[in-house]
Amino acid sequence: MIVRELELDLDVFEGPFDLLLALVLKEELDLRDVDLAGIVTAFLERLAEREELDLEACGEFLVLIAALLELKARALFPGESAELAELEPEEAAEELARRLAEYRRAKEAAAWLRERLLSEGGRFFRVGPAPLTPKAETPLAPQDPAGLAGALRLLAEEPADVSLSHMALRFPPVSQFLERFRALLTRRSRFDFETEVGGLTRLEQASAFLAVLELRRAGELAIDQAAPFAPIRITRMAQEKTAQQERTAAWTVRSA
Amino acid sequence: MDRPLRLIPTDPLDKLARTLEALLVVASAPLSAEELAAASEDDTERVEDALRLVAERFADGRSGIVLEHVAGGWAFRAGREEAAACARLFERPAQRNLSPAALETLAIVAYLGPCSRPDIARIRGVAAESAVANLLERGLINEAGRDNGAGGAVRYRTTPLFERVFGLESLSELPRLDDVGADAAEIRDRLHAVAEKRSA
Amino acid sequence: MDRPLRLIPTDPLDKLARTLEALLVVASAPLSAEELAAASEDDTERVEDALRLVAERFADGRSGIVLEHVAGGWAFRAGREEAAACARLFERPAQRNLSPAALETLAIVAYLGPCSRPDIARIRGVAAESAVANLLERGLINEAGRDNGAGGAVRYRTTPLFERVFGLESLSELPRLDDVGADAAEIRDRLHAVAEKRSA
Repeated sequence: MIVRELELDLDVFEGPFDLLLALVLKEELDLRDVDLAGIVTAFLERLAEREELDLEACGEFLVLIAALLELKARALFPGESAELAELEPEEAAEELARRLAEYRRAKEAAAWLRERLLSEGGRFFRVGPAPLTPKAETPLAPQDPAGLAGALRLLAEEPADVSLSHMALRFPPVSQFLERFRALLTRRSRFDFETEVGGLTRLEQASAFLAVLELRRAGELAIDQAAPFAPIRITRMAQEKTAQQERTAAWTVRSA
Repeated sequence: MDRPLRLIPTDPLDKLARTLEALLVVASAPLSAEELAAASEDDTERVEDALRLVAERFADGRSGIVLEHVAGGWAFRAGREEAAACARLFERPAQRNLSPAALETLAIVAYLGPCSRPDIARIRGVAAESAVANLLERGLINEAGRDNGAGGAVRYRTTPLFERVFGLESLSELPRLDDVGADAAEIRDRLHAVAEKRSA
Repeated sequence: MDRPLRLIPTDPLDKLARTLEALLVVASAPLSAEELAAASEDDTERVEDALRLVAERFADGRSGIVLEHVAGGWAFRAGREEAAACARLFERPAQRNLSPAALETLAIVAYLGPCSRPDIARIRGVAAESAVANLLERGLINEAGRDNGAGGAVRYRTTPLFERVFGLESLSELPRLDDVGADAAEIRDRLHAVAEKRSA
C-alpha cells in the first residue's frame, strides 16, 4: 500500500494524498479547510480492505498526518506559535519546509533508482570470487591494543540528547487549571468561564476548558450554558469532603 | 639500445591486453587502471591503451562477454542479449527485487553520503531497521564509522556493488535533484512569508 | 520448408557459444554441460559442440582467458602465462587497519569474554553478522560454545592470532578501562546501559 497514492474524497479536495500535501505546502489549499479526520478515515478504510496490517504504510501515514496536524494547529492558533514552541515561527517554518523537501527529494531519488534498476536489469555480472581462483589472504599489520580500549570507551560514551523541540506543540498543563478552579470554587460557589480565562491565550483557554470538563466528570462542579455561544456558567457541587480529597490525590498522580 | 625488446615476437600491447583479460576474469570486483597497472607491472597509460584493445575484442555482439567501466574500475559482465539465459542460471537475481522502502533508504544513503539509521528515519518518517538490514545483507551498503566519530549512531554508505548493480561509474553520476531543491526554496519562502504575517 | 531459418544471419552455434561465454563469465562455480543447456534452453549435445567453439576462441596464448574442464564442469580461468600477474593481484599488502565495525566488535569480545552475536548487536546497536563473519574469516575470533549450554546462540572469543596481532602475551595485558568499569561485568553493564539510552 502506497500512502501517497491514497485516494481522497473530501469536501475541499479530491485526489491522491500526495497532491494534497503538495497543494498544502504551496499554500494553494488552506489546511484549515481540510478535514484531517476524513483523511484518517479514508486511510483506515483502505487499510481494512487488506488482509494483513501494513506497518510500513501505517508508520509513513502517521508521520504525514502528524505533520499536517502540527501545521493545522499552527494555522488555528495564529500569533501564538512563538509562545508554544521553543522555536520562532520562522525557524519552525524553515524546519518544516526543510524536512518536507528532504522527504520529497528522497522520494525522487528512489524513483530514479527504481527506473535505473529496471533499465540495468539486463546487466549480469559475477558477485564474488571466480570459480578457479586461489583464495586470497590479506594479512593484518600489527595493531595497537590502545585501539581496542579506545573503541570500547567510545561505545561507553553517553549519547547526546536528540532534540525534538521543533516537533512539540506545548500545551499548558491541565493540572494547573484544576488547582486554580478548585481554589476558586472554595471561595465562590459559581463563576463565568469566559471572565476567568479572559486574559489567556487560546491554547491556555483550551486547557482550562479541559480542566472544567474533568472536574465536571468528577462531580465537583456543574456546567450550564443558556444557548450556544452564551456565557458558560460554572457551579460548585456539594460533596463529601473525603471523596473529593481522594479524587484530588488521584488527579495529582495522573497529571504529574 | 631497445634491442632486447625486439626479441619479443608479439605486439607487446597485445601481450598486455592478454594479461588484462586474465586479471579481469579472476577479479571479484572492478579493477582500476592503477590496480591493473600494478598487477601487470606496466604503466597506467599503456594499460588504458590495452584496455581499448580488450574492449574491442569483447565488443557487444561479437562475444557474450562485455568489458565495462563501472564503480570506478573495469570489469567483465555478460552481454545484454544474454540476460535471459543469465536470469535462468541465477533463478532469483538477488540484487534486483528491492522494496520501495529499501530503494528510498538506498537513495538517502547514496545522496547524503554516510548517514545513520536515525538520519534515515528522520527523513523517511519511519523506522529504518528492516530496510537497512536488508540492504546490508545484499551488500549494497556497509558500515562507515559512527556519528561524531564517538559513540553516536552507526553510519552507512553505499558499496562498490551498489554502483555496479545500478551501472554507475561513480556516485557523482547520480542525477542532481535540483528541481526538487528549487521547489523546496519556494516552499520555504512561502512559509517564511506566512510566518512573518502571523507574528506581525 | 526450412526457408524461415535461413533468414537468421549468424551461425546459431556461434550464437549459442556467445551465450555460454556470458554464462561462464557470471558463474561463481564451474557449470556442467547440463546446467549450461538448461540456462541456454538448448540441448546438451549442441552445448558440447558450442563449448568446443568457445575453447578454441580462448585457446591458451590467443587470449588471457582459458576455458577449463574441471570436476564440476566448465569454468574460465587465467592463462598460465598470466599466473604471475594474477598472483600480484591477490597478494595484497598487509592491511593496516581494521574497519571501525570490526574493531568495535573485537574490543567487545576481547574485554567482555565470550559473547554471542545478539550480545554484540545489542551493545553496538546494529546487526553484527558481517563484522563477526569478517573477524572469523581473519581468524581473530572463533567459536566458544553456546549461550545457556546447547540451545543458545553461538559465542565467540578471541584467538591466539588476535593476541599475536595486537602484541599481547594474554588478554590480561589489555589496556585497563577503569574509567568504564572495574571488571568485565561492570563494563558490560555500562555498555548495556548506554546502548539502551542510544536506542531510546
